[in-house]
Amino acid sequence: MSSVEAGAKVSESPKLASVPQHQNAIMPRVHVPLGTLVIAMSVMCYLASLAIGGMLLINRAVDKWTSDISGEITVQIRPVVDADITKQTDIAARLLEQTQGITGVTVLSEDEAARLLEPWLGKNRILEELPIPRLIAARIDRRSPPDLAQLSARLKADVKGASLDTHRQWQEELTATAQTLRWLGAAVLLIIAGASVALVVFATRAALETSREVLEVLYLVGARDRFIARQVERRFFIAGFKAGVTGLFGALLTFGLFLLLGSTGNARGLLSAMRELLAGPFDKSYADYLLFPVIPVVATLICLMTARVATMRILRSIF
Amino acid sequence: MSSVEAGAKVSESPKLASVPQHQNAIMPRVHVPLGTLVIAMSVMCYLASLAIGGMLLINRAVDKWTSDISGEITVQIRPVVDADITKQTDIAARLLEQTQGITGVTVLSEDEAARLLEPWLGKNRILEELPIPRLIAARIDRRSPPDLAQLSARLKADVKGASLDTHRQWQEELTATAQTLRWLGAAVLLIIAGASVALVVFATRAALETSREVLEVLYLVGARDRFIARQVERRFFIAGFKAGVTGLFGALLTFGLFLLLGSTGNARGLLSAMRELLAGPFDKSYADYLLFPVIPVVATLICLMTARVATMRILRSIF
Amino acid sequence: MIRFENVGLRYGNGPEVLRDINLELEPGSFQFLTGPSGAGKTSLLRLLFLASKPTRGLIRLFNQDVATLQRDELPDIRRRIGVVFQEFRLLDHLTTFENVALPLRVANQRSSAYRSDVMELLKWVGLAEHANVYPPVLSGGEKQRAAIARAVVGKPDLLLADEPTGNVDPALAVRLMRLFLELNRFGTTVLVATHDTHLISQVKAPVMKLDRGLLTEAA
Amino acid sequence: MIRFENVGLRYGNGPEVLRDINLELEPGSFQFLTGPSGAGKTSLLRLLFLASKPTRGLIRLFNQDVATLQRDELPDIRRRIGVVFQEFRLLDHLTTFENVALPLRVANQRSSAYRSDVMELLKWVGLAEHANVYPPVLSGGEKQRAAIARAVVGKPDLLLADEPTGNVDPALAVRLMRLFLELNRFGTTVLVATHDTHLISQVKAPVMKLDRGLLTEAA
Ligand SMILES: Nc1ncnc2c1ncn2[C@@H]1O[C@H](COP(=O)(O)OP(=O)(O)OP(=O)(O)O)[C@@H](O)[C@H]1O
Ligand SMILES: Nc1ncnc2c1ncn2[C@@H]1O[C@H](COP(=O)(O)OP(=O)(O)OP(=O)(O)O)[C@@H](O)[C@H]1O
Ligand SMILES: [Mg+2]
Ligand SMILES: [Mg+2]
Repeated sequence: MSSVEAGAKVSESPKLASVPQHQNAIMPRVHVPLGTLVIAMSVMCYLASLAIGGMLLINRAVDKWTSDISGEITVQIRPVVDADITKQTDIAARLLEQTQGITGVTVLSEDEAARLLEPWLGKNRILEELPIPRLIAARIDRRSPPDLAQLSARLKADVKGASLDTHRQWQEELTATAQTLRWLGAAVLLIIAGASVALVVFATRAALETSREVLEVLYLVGARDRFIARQVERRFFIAGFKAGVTGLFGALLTFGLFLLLGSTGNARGLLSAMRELLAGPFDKSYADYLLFPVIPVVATLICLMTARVATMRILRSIF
Repeated sequence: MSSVEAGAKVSESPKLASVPQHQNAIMPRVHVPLGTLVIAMSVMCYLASLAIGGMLLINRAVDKWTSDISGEITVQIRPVVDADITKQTDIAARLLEQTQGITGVTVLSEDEAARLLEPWLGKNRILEELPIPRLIAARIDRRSPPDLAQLSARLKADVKGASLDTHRQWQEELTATAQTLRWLGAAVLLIIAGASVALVVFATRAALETSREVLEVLYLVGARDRFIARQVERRFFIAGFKAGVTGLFGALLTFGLFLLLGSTGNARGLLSAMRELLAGPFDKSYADYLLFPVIPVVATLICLMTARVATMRILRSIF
Repeated sequence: MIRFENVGLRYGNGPEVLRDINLELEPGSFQFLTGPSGAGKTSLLRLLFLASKPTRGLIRLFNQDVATLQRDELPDIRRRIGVVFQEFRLLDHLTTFENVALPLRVANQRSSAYRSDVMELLKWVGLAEHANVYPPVLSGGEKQRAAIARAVVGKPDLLLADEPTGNVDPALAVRLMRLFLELNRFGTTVLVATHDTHLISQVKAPVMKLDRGLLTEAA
Repeated sequence: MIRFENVGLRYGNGPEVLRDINLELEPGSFQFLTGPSGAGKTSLLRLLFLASKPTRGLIRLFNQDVATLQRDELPDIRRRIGVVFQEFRLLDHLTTFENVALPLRVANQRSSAYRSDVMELLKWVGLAEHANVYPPVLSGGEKQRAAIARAVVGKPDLLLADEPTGNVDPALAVRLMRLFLELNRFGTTVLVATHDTHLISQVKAPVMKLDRGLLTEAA
């Protein structure tokens, strides 16, 4: 026979009059059911981690591309009918070497030039057999960069078929897109923080409502608001920390998954780009990665502070 | 003086012995605090909507690109020193016209050819002044496509500098990436569904634990499991529906936001691509959009069925 | 109706709360159960309303061995039993009316069918004016009366009342006892656990005395 | 100590539950309060432990007008008052020991400081063996004794007991009353609301009678 046996389940053999060792929490566990909150907050932290991860990726990508690009200018000499392209290339190289603020000049071979174009053109067969223009790459001394407008004018004047590519257009496009995405990321983070606060307020209210009888008794035996708030806070503190760690861990797993997916042969484009960025050298952006451990901290703080403020306000309004 | 007045707050003037009109729910509202669940499930539905939205976008993108591409082949005639490119182009065009399975042949002007290459090359100044190969676009009758290998061989033999581009490489890359992303989307949906079930199980357990005393009384006055489960289910049904609608609505708002962002001048690349796809004609993929209203339905069903099963199991295990 | 043979009950690993209980209640009998606090009165009643099972011995209820009852047979049996709990066990989120009508509602009866019966019963126990308020605003005695009304509303075959007059004045106690006697006259078997010697002295009915888990018939 | 002047109380828009109550309790006095169920005994006590405020009239408690008390002054006053609630109000998730020690814990006393005192008190009310169990497994009378122990553990200046013996046998009731008298001897003002005429007859103390909200001194 199975039957209602609530009493029997909690039963304990009447122990000898021993001195109790452990104190139960003043707020009952069942009345502050934070399981759902922990899951919901975990999802929030997960999303926050993804958003931060995404923003870091974007930053790295922009950094990589712009530093690759803006530290360098390219001069191209297109084949012109009445001029020897090799000679024109030499002239241009010499001109660059003499220019203030340019540190290294490399004339690229035809093969090298083709390879350099590849990322933008793909191995597009359409272009495979086109006459390739000659390229000269020149490093810029970033501390005293040359006057690029003047340089461009001089090149145009002195060298047939030459033009200066400062990659500025690419750079602008990239920066603009990155900026939009950064704003988006910030907005997402804000929304997540707001939703988290709402979640905690909800959970606090629910907890206080369900434990109303407990609260009444506590007040009647002389408890102060601060005492009660401390009991409630404690539970939310733990919940927030758990959620933060879970969410972050989940996000790291996801990044790991991307790495794995990115490394298999049939993943292309976006995925492998991501992989490259994720797995790339840590270099100077160490500090950025410190944002991740901040997530559990922030989650815990949000839980703690929101629960504290909400509890004090609700207590004052109910009792 | 503000004081503990719980009793006074619920007080009602003793009404005359009137016949009560409205029945209170058997499961107390405070003991089944679904606020947190609704928020958490809303987030789940939101994510599910985004995932589905993303998958639809990918499908549309792939559809668009592959139908653009695979319905067409391109023949390029690169400039060769000892042959007149215009004449070669004419020969190739005539050859194509005579081929079985090719429905339309268009010789592109130099400008047109350059514009066609633009999406892949960008307005890259490096290539602006290169001699552009001539292009011939030919539509394929998809019901009886020509033998492309044979066609390619004949073109190579008959026309100097000609080559056939079936875009197959692009297509493969695209399809592979899309497939990966689709798998990812399906995985995300699965994870979301799993998390939702977990959430509901948690919430059900919490609800039943907090209302344990109520359940005991119900059993002791002769309630059956099914009766109690029905009372619990009802609450989750409503919660699921609310969450589904909220999440979906939130997702639609987000898509709307993207549209808006995508339409401003300074958004580029990804964003404007998305915008184009979102705002594009609805055409045949009407059916896909029906996936969205399915979200609240699925959310409601998950809540309902999970709560039902969980309640029956928990009841059996507790009592 | 009810038969206990060598029934023993212990909670968990504790000592036996009930020991070697042998008793028999005839259908339609009226019986008091008394004994000091902690003697095991409530525990004995819990066995009868199937809230716990004996650790040893045999209990027959309505001519069925309770040990052989299946989980899904319990509701039907419980609907034949009315219980006044010592701590009332009213549901705070239901009105007095709804609390009293709960056994009928749970048995899927339509509220239009029982409304007037319930109101009449509420009048009898002096709660007519409190029909639409919630238990937290009832006085102790009013709660107790609501609990009693809920126990008798289904005209049960067996009525178990655990300290049903601990919170009402002597005059009201007698009035409530009359309700039990009335039910008893129409065939309900009644078992009342109480400390109230005054009350026992007013009703001519056999008294069982429990002391530290052992039963001694008639004081 | 306590003075009521023309105190009236109504809940919401209901009728007055207490009407024109005038009373004065000297420090160190021992007083019974009786009256039929629903007369307003608990309501009167609620005014005293600051759980409701009067709708009219003046209440002075510890020489302070309760109407002028600020929210943050309440805890200190409540710590001087011990209350035995009619429905016990034990916290189910704390052990008997913790429930009894709750007023001390809430006042931030260290458990090592009060441990032995609490255990001794538990012994006195016969709950020593139940110190580590939770209220749901206590019998009705045991719960009541735990509630009494919690009310007296802080040696309050004022003890309010609402039907403190409704669930215990007469012998135990007398023993518990002795506890109250003992406290009273050391200066605690005691007010006991009860229906138990037997109990009242055993203690020589003034009795106030409430009937439908009106107070009649001495029965
Ligand atoms: N669920 C339980 N688990 C463990 N012990 C229990 C449980 N229920 C009751 N007890 C213990 O069993 C003993 C008998 O309890 P019971 O409630 O039957 O006494 P009672 O005769 O009803 O007393 P009272 O008159 O005080 O209500 C008590 O000592 C009590 O602490
Ligand atoms: N919070 C409240 N809101 C509305 N009415 C209430 C509230 N508390 C008590 N009452 C009503 O006030 C009246 C007096 O209640 P009170 O609890 O003071 O009676 P009592 O004398 O303690 O009765 P008993 O002996 O039954 O415990 C009752 O009719 C009760 O229904
Ligand atoms: Mg009992
Ligand atoms: Mg009362």
